[in-house]
Amino acid sequence: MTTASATPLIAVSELAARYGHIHALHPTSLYVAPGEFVTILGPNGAGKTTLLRAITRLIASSGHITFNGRDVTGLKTHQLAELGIIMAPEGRGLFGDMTVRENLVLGAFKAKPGELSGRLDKVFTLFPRLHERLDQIASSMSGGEQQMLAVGRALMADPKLLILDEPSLGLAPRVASEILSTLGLLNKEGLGILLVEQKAPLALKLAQRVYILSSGSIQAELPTNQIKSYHDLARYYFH
Amino acid sequence: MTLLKVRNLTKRFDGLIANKDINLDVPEGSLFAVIGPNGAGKTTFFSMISGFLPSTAGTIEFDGHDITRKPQDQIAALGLIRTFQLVQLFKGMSVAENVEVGCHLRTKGGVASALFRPSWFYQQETEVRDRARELLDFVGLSAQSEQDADLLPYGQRRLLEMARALAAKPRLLLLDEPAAGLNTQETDALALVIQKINAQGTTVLLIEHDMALVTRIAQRIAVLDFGRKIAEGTPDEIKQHPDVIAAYLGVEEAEHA
Amino acid sequence: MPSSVELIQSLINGVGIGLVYGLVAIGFSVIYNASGIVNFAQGVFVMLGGMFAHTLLTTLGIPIWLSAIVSTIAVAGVGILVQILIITPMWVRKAPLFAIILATLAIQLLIEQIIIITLGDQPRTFPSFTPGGPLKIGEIALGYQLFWILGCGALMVYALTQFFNRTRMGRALRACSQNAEAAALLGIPVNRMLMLSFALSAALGAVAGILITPTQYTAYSVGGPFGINGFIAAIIGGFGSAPAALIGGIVLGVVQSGAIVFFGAGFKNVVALTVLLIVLLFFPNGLFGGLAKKA
Amino acid sequence: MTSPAITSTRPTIKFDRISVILWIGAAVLFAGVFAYGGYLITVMQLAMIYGVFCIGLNFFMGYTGQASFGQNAFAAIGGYGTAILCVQYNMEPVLALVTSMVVAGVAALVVGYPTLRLRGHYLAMATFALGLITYDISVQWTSLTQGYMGYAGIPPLGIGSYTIEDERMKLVCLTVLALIGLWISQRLRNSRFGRALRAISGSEPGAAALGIKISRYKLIAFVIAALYASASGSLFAHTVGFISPEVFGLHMVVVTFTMLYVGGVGTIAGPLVGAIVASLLPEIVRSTGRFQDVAYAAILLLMLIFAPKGLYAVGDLFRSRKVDKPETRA
Repeated sequence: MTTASATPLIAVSELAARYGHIHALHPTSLYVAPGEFVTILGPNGAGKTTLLRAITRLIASSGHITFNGRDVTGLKTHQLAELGIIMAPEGRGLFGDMTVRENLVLGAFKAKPGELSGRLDKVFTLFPRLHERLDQIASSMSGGEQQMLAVGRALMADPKLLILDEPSLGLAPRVASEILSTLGLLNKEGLGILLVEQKAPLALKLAQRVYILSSGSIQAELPTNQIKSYHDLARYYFH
Repeated sequence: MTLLKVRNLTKRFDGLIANKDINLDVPEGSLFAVIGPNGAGKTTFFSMISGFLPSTAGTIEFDGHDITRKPQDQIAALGLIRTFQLVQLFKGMSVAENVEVGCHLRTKGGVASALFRPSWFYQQETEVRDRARELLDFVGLSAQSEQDADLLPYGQRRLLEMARALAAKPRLLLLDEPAAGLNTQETDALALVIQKINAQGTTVLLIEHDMALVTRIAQRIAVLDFGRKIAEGTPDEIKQHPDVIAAYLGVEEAEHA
Repeated sequence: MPSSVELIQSLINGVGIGLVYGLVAIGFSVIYNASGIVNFAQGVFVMLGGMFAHTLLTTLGIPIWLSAIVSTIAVAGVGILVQILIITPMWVRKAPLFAIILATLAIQLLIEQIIIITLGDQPRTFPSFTPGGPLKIGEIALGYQLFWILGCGALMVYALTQFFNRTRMGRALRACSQNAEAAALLGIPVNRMLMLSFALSAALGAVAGILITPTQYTAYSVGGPFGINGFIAAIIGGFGSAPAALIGGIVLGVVQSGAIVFFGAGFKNVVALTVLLIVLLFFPNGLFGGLAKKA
Repeated sequence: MTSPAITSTRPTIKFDRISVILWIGAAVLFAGVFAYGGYLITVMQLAMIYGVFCIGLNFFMGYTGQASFGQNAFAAIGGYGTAILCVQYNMEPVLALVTSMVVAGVAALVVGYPTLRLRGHYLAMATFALGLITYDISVQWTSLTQGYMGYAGIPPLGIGSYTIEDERMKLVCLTVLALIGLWISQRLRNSRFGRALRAISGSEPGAAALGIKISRYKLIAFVIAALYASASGSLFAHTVGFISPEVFGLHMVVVTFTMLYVGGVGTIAGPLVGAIVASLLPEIVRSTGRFQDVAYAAILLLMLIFAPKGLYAVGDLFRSRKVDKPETRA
């Protein structure tokens, strides 16, 4: 592993998880350097979602996790969130019966009252559409708007590391690339991002480094500038 | 001869269109695959065919019978048997018993015969057990036949579910992402079993995202994306199809290619 | 046929007791929404509220308003204990549904027996919060306590609605009920929220018990009937919002009171349970559809 | 009938070490109770009666995987049917028992058809309501049930002029009946019918995909459970000679669920084992005097917390999986 000289933002070692008797994730190690944009690619059913759920401790998992050099292995999901590890989960995880405003405010659950308006303004700059829909019920919005809300809500928590699970799922290509380019913008401001995606080109444009996950373990780790054409990747999909 | 005939099948959930005007003809005896990326509507499509989800519009015809919106057990009785993406084994029953349940449609008897046990009861039980043994042999699980089904490793659960479905002697076997969560060896073992099933005359309709598996074993492939059928053809045609590559690798692929 | 005065009188009483059912129903919904558990022991919180308040009031001579507050807090504490000691351990061990239901029934049995041993098995009551009455409107008599029930009930529902919609904790609790995983990913401590939901629903039960005791009586055994009626009210209301549960309670209270007039006191539960079955079979999502959203 | 098929039929009872110890224990217990006599005989009589109830409950909950908190309603039909037919109409006890079972079965069919569409908590609650309604009716419909007073002077079981009066003989008779009940339930379990029920319990979608008519099978299982409940209600009436609404009240629900839980839901001998153990438990905690019920509830809660899947599941921890293959050991 080409460990960066600086302390990684997050480093996961030998993380493994199982559902009952099924090994959904074989021991896996990966890291994200501060300010880095890392993408995990892999076909359907490769264990990408399981990996993210194991990192955020939504499922019981073995292995070690350090965050900013600190051992956070024993912490629970909400404690990791307090440290700044924020995930927008698969399927967006919105509070569907609540308004856009309520969803956003809940994102800043740990914020001090004074910080709220500043964070809201920042989210509205990135996603002006959320500002227009402030009092709409979340579940009544279009898929793209819901995904914006999911990302916006995660940003309200002031993440140090933003984890996203297939934000493009079910979205029209134009909307998906709009959301992903916003992520690129955030990364340029120094936010560490770990993105799981199935559709390669969008994610490759943004990421500095790519892990390829298949059958529950990491098959390859590549800097994106070494991927010459998407046909290099296609073999992981079509063999 | 066409065994399964799907016409303009459509499904809407609260305004969201999951399937839109899908047409499909599965010839008798074929090994047919439906592929597509995550969220393309494959499982919705499957659930409508097998009666687990009512369709919004369109018709489904199986072996000359109209099965649109028919209850699951009636569809199964016609010989259309499905498996599940999340394996639905019968917890608390042994591996062999799971397969014995599969014989339900091909056997008879209720409370009275169970209680009074006429001689045909014993004969039928023997047949059921023999059939289960045979099928477990076929998928390679005979060594585990007395184990609790929930103790099986994942790959073997898939095989068991398949053996169980075969016990119902299906005309058409629907397999919902049979390779999901399997490792390479398990996938290979599974591919062999599917090919053997097909070679013995059972029509197989397979939903799968593992392109490698599908292109290897399927005779014909249909591709779904955003709930629509975007392509259909032989594996080689599908591999070259620009829309298919775009659907799997993303929209900009077309520019790069 | 009953006279119209008799009928109106009983319907008014029905509204009073219905409000109490409604409070219990809200208690059911709060826990169910936060955890998916139906706490069949909800009724004992009603019983404990009345018993504690009575003890503080008559044995220790503490004024009624202070007795009420102290008892409510104490019962909320009992609720938290139930959650920490029994519900969470079973939850963590993935106990089957029937085991959890059986456990909540056992909790009811246990608490009832502890009350018999410590406070005795005699029914008891305490006077209406304000002396005097009843207020006469023509031939119809309205006890002062009825106004307390109406006032406090309305106040509680208002306060709850404000809590759920306006406060950080209330919103977090709603968030947990809609998507506990997403809530945890935003830093909301889900288990502590579950504890809060037990405290809240126990407190609601206690308030209901304190309010209703002056109009009838309390004893170790009143928990069962209140729990069942509260659950029926929750089903009618559809486990959704606090106002819906309250309306469910009032519907039930009025129907029961009417049934007493027409069929006699003995059949009030038969009528209530028949209402429950009808609602379950014909409106599986509750009259206000709250359950549909959970599914 | 000793065809090869019979020898290859899967054994209904697994002869592993724990089962053997259990059966020996039961035999010793019975011998002891028999010799000691007195109050323990009554305890064991009741255990057998509850055992019959639990075998039926196990059929519905354990094999079919559906929760019913209202089987006491059918026990009440059995108990009151027997009492009314015997006391008011001088019917033969056995005939009264069978007639009541028919009534209970029809009632289950009528009630179960709409109710069994519900699932989980809602099925539990709806059935719970059925039990409570039956209780209230048995209290209120005094012209039929004599209200709280109940029925006394119900004759003991017997045929014609021969009646079983001796307490020891009653126990033997009840034990034989309970074992026959268990045997019948085993025959039903180990058949195409029983397999379909257990498949429904394991996975409803899986069962439906194989052509099993789920609602019909659930309804049949519900009726069978009601027949057992009714029989146990009648047996109670004949054995004790007296019934009142309290006998079939909420208490019966908690007690029978405890028994089934203790014995192990879905296991073969669980209902009977649980009925015996849970009947003896209050006798053991009786020494705690007025804390008896507290102790009972506390023990139950501790068991539920630490062995949420039943005490049988604790036994499973000590059981080697290979022992599940009796044929190779024989």
